[in-house]
Amino acid sequence: MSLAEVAAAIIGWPPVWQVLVIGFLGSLVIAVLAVWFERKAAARVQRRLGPYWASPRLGGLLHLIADMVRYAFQYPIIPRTVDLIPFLAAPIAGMVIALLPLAVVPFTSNPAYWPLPPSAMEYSLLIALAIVTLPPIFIIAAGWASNNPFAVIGGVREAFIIVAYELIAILGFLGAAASTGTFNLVAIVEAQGGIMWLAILNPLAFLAAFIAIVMSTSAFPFEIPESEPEVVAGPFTEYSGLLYALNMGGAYMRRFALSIILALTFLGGWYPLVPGEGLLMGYILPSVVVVVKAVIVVLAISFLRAVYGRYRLDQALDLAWKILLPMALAGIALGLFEASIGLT
Amino acid sequence: MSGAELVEGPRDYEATLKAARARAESALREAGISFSVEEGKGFVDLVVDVDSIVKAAEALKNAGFTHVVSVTAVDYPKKKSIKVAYHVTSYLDPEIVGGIVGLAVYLPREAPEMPSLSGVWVSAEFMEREVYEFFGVTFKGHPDLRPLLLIPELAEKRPLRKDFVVREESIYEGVPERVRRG
Amino acid sequence: MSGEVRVYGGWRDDLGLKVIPTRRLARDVYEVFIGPQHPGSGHMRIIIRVDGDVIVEADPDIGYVHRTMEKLGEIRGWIKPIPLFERMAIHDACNITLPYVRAVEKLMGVEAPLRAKYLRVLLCEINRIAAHLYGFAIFGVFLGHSTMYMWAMGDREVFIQLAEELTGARLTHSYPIPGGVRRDIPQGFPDMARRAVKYMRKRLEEYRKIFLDNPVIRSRLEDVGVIPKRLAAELGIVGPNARGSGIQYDVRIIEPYEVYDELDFEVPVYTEGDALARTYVRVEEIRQSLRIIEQVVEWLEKKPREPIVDESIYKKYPPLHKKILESQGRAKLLPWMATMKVPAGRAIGRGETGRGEIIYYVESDGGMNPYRVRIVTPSARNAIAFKYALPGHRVMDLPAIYGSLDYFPPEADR
Amino acid sequence: MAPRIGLKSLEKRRTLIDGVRSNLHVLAIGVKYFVNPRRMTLVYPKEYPRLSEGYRGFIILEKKKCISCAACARICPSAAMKMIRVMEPDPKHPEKPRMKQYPVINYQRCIFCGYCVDVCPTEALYHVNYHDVVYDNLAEMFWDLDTFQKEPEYKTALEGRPVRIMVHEELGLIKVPVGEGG
Amino acid sequence: MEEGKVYVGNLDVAAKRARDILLGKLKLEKVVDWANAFSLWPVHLTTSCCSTEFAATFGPRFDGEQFGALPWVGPRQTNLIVIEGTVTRKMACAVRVTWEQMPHPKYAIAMGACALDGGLFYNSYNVVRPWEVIPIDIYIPGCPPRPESVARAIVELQRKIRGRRVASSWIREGWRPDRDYVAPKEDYCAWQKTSPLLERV
Repeated sequence: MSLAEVAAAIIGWPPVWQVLVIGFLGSLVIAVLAVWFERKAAARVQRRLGPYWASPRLGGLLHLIADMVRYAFQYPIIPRTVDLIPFLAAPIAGMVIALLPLAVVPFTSNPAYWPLPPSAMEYSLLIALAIVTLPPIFIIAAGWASNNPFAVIGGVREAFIIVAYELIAILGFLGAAASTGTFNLVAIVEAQGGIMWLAILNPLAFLAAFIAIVMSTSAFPFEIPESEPEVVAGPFTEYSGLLYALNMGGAYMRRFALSIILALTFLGGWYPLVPGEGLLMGYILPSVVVVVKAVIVVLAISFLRAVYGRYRLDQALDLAWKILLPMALAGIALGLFEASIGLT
Repeated sequence: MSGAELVEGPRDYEATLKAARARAESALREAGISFSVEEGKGFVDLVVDVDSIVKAAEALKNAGFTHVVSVTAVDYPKKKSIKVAYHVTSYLDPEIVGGIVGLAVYLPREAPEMPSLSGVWVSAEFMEREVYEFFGVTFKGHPDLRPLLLIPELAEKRPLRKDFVVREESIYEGVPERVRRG
Repeated sequence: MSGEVRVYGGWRDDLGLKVIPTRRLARDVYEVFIGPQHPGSGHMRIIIRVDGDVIVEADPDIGYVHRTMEKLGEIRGWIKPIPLFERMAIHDACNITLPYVRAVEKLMGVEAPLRAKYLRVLLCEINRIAAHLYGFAIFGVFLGHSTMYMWAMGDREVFIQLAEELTGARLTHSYPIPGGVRRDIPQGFPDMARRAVKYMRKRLEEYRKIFLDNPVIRSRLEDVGVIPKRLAAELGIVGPNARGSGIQYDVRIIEPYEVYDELDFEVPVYTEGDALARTYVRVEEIRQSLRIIEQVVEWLEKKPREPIVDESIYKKYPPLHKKILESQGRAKLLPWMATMKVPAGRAIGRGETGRGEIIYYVESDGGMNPYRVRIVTPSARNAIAFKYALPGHRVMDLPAIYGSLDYFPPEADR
Repeated sequence: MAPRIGLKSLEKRRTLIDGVRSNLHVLAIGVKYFVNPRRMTLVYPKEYPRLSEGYRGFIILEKKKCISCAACARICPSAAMKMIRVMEPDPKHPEKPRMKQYPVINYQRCIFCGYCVDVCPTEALYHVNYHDVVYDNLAEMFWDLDTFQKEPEYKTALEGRPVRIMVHEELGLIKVPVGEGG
Repeated sequence: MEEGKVYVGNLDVAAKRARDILLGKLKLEKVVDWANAFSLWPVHLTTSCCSTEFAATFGPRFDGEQFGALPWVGPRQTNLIVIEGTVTRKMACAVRVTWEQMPHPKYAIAMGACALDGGLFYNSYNVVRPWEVIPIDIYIPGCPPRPESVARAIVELQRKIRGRRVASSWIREGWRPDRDYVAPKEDYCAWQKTSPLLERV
């Protein structure tokens, strides 16, 4: 085997492929698109133009590239008061771990292209959810390492929010498991089989999971850790240049990773496409369908910025514990009920 | 102090002021405080002695003057005095609502000092701090007497006193050579 | 941090101030300096001490925009301070300068002609709407609602456009002068104003849907920053903040100036005293100002044009000036105004600006300059409310309370 | 026909159904504007607003009309208008140059209040109706007498087309393109 | 080692090398200048009342975001200061500190007469000239300037950055070649160190 073949085999190995290509490169593009859409959609609702002059034909898309280049070349300031190692490591680790769930989710029903062996695939939903809960730790670490009052308050807020949404996210996704009676993401997608999306069958669990994603990636109306009027940029107040861009990108990547899980569990995964044989039909096209569905979810979340304000921290927790938690539980109950009458 | 039926339509301010003045004067008289009156357009100042000002303030407060709208200080270098007037009015009493009555004292220009009235009227707190930094009047018993608006070095110069001079440029001054040559 | 912290929370129980009871603490109190370069502070600094997530003490540190208006007012003659004082709140320019002009008019013994009075009221109400919309915009951004910011800023442009057509400047109109105003309405202005009024009425409905009835915003505002009526009266807070607490006070009713006593409008008063009530007062005031604009514009359209300056000034006009006034509707100034003298005396002029009552104490010794001008702006009087409204609330309530008080530092600092 | 106080109170706390409904309202209005943005943006500098004739923009001197009375400099609130003395030929006695004073303006300070234009007894000063001119050095903002007589270079007019801003009943402000020279 | 900064290993040397490769060999100067010109994020620093017109510039009618300018919260992530009017003695410290907290390349626009020569407050005892505090790129006359003027200033600044290669040469040289570094003549923050304002009872 030549070196090129080895390299191709490594890249082509589904976990690596999914994390590096779909995850990193894809989410980089998607982060740019999502930020652009967020700014343009907000501009439309707000009766204005939004980014424009860098590339009038592309609707100002290049402004986002300009922002990235500018960040990359700006002088990175690292204050002397920070705790250096966590300060530098947190954004990088946060971003990498945000993409890890993609190493375990299947993008196709063709076993040849599963990232995990079929036996482990049985628990793929659980494994993905377990990894999903990790990145916020690094946001807290970033805030704490910054040694700035605003960053610390932002980090503490993130900690509060985790407690609220983690349970709901897991319970919400478990609603899907309850409906289908399996933790196998492939089986969950197959059970939806085209038209019977779990989002329709089990709207309670879907809503709970959706709002939990909104909360976990601190999108509006739950953008509480980075709430500008009190805590400036929250945990990222002291970050400048490329490190800040990493932090910003990390949130979008997490949103993207979670949206893929949501697309698989509730939005019918790769359906209406039925994966066939071969790389193209068996792997690439199904993953494109999943990614498109996830992008729609990401854009929908971005749109919320245009119409909502921020909840107060305690109100967000209130909402989570008093309304969303019962809703997620009801979603599980509904799922069990549906499973018992054989609807799915 | 019943509030609901308070103000209906437009009011005659002259009548309000008259009522407020009568109320204030009778309150001071009842408290046994001597005062003199200085007229102004739209308000009236009752000048009392600095020793009796706390008693006078309490009398006015009990008579229904709820808050201070302005602690107005004026520097009179010729008379060698600084006048400090607490212009007070009421929000809650329908008869005198909005009528401005001043409770004034004259203080010596050198080391002016008077008791703070922010214990009587909470609303005077920030305004007294202002008078302190701009005129150097020390309010005894003020809970938190620090400069409010100015940085300390400027506050030491007492900028609103008349001997702090700010000059206007004349109409020929400050033209650069390039422009003056025409 | 050592030493005992003074807790402002409970010590004004007699005023009916309801707060979350706070412990007296020697440690564990976190001091946060909010401002002056801070997205939630504007041009001021609020030093808060936080116990967990609850503010135990707030100390507004103002003065970052203190531009020595009172001192400069003493050396600039009588007419130059009009643009000077305007800079305290440039988006509420006519309301801010009119009381000074009226105080000077009281001392001089001149009075503006009726048409000028209507014109003043017209610009005042346009400014009031613009000021409230600006307040909404800032409030929106404080609550993270960027659409409210953009909408309010955009709709404010409509009224700025009106003011620009009327006066020739977007914000700093310097419109009233002692004895009159500087410009008459241009051709086609009444129709333009009516269209703007109709437009704004429709927009207010949409504001209600996206902002005021937005469940997120509502939950941020309800029962937040409650200032009970008794406390409001003690603190002497003014304007919509006082009226949101049930204080029935508006200078336009207490001391009707210009032609306000001839117009039909309502002064909205809410009794709840929380941030939501203060917001609703502003919405209602926009509605009432729209009504006033309609009435004033109708009057101006119906009545024939007449000089917009006092008789005493008009009769000194040379023919050229009279011609300009007739053809362009522009009242010229006269050279002696720069150095005019005003009879000795003291006067208080006051008016209701967008943010509340403004008071000018003007003292003249008969010279070319005012002897003393004391200005008490609405924001200066509202500043003290921070100290009492903030303690006992969560840190995230700070922008909600700040925004609902509609505090504008340049105005407060003078 | 008189102003009056109107006592009001807020609607009560909402139920869950109200919450759902108002959430739907919010989303609906967001989508409504997302689909049909009704933009009011001025694509500057491709379009620039043609301001009304009475707009108080940059101030220009017509030297012929000036009678050197200095009223403009005296009334300038920010002391931006200065007088300079220049020697120039006297039309009556061509052999003898005379001393005359003219205003110059300091745009570092000018606040565009228009007092100078309004006070000028011979209408020797006028406003141009544009304002968007910026500088990258301070010194050239103090205009000398020659510059003061020329309207400043209006770069925007070279790059874009003028639009007139109108108030519209449905859309707030609309842009109407102005024809050439219109 | 410069005060206030910590470097890992010889990050400084590594950064310089990266700079040389990217800007020198790869000729990325144009890209950097272009990126800087279309990504001017003004920091939130409201010094005075011109902020109302600054806000209007970023409102829907004039929409500063069409130039890629996005008002942002913290100084660390931004590269433009717009001095919105008068800078008082108390505020000068905040202006300077904010400027120093921003990573270079960074730019400044002075807005309004007060920010140029004091405007109406030219003889006030509490007003400083912003160009004594930080170096200014573009001056806008007016009181307040119209939003178009602010937009014009942004356009001119973009041209200046791209035309004179301000950003790339700043990054390469480590300082700004076409402008002297303004060190304030006096310490505007001195009052804070001794201020009784910070002394609590």
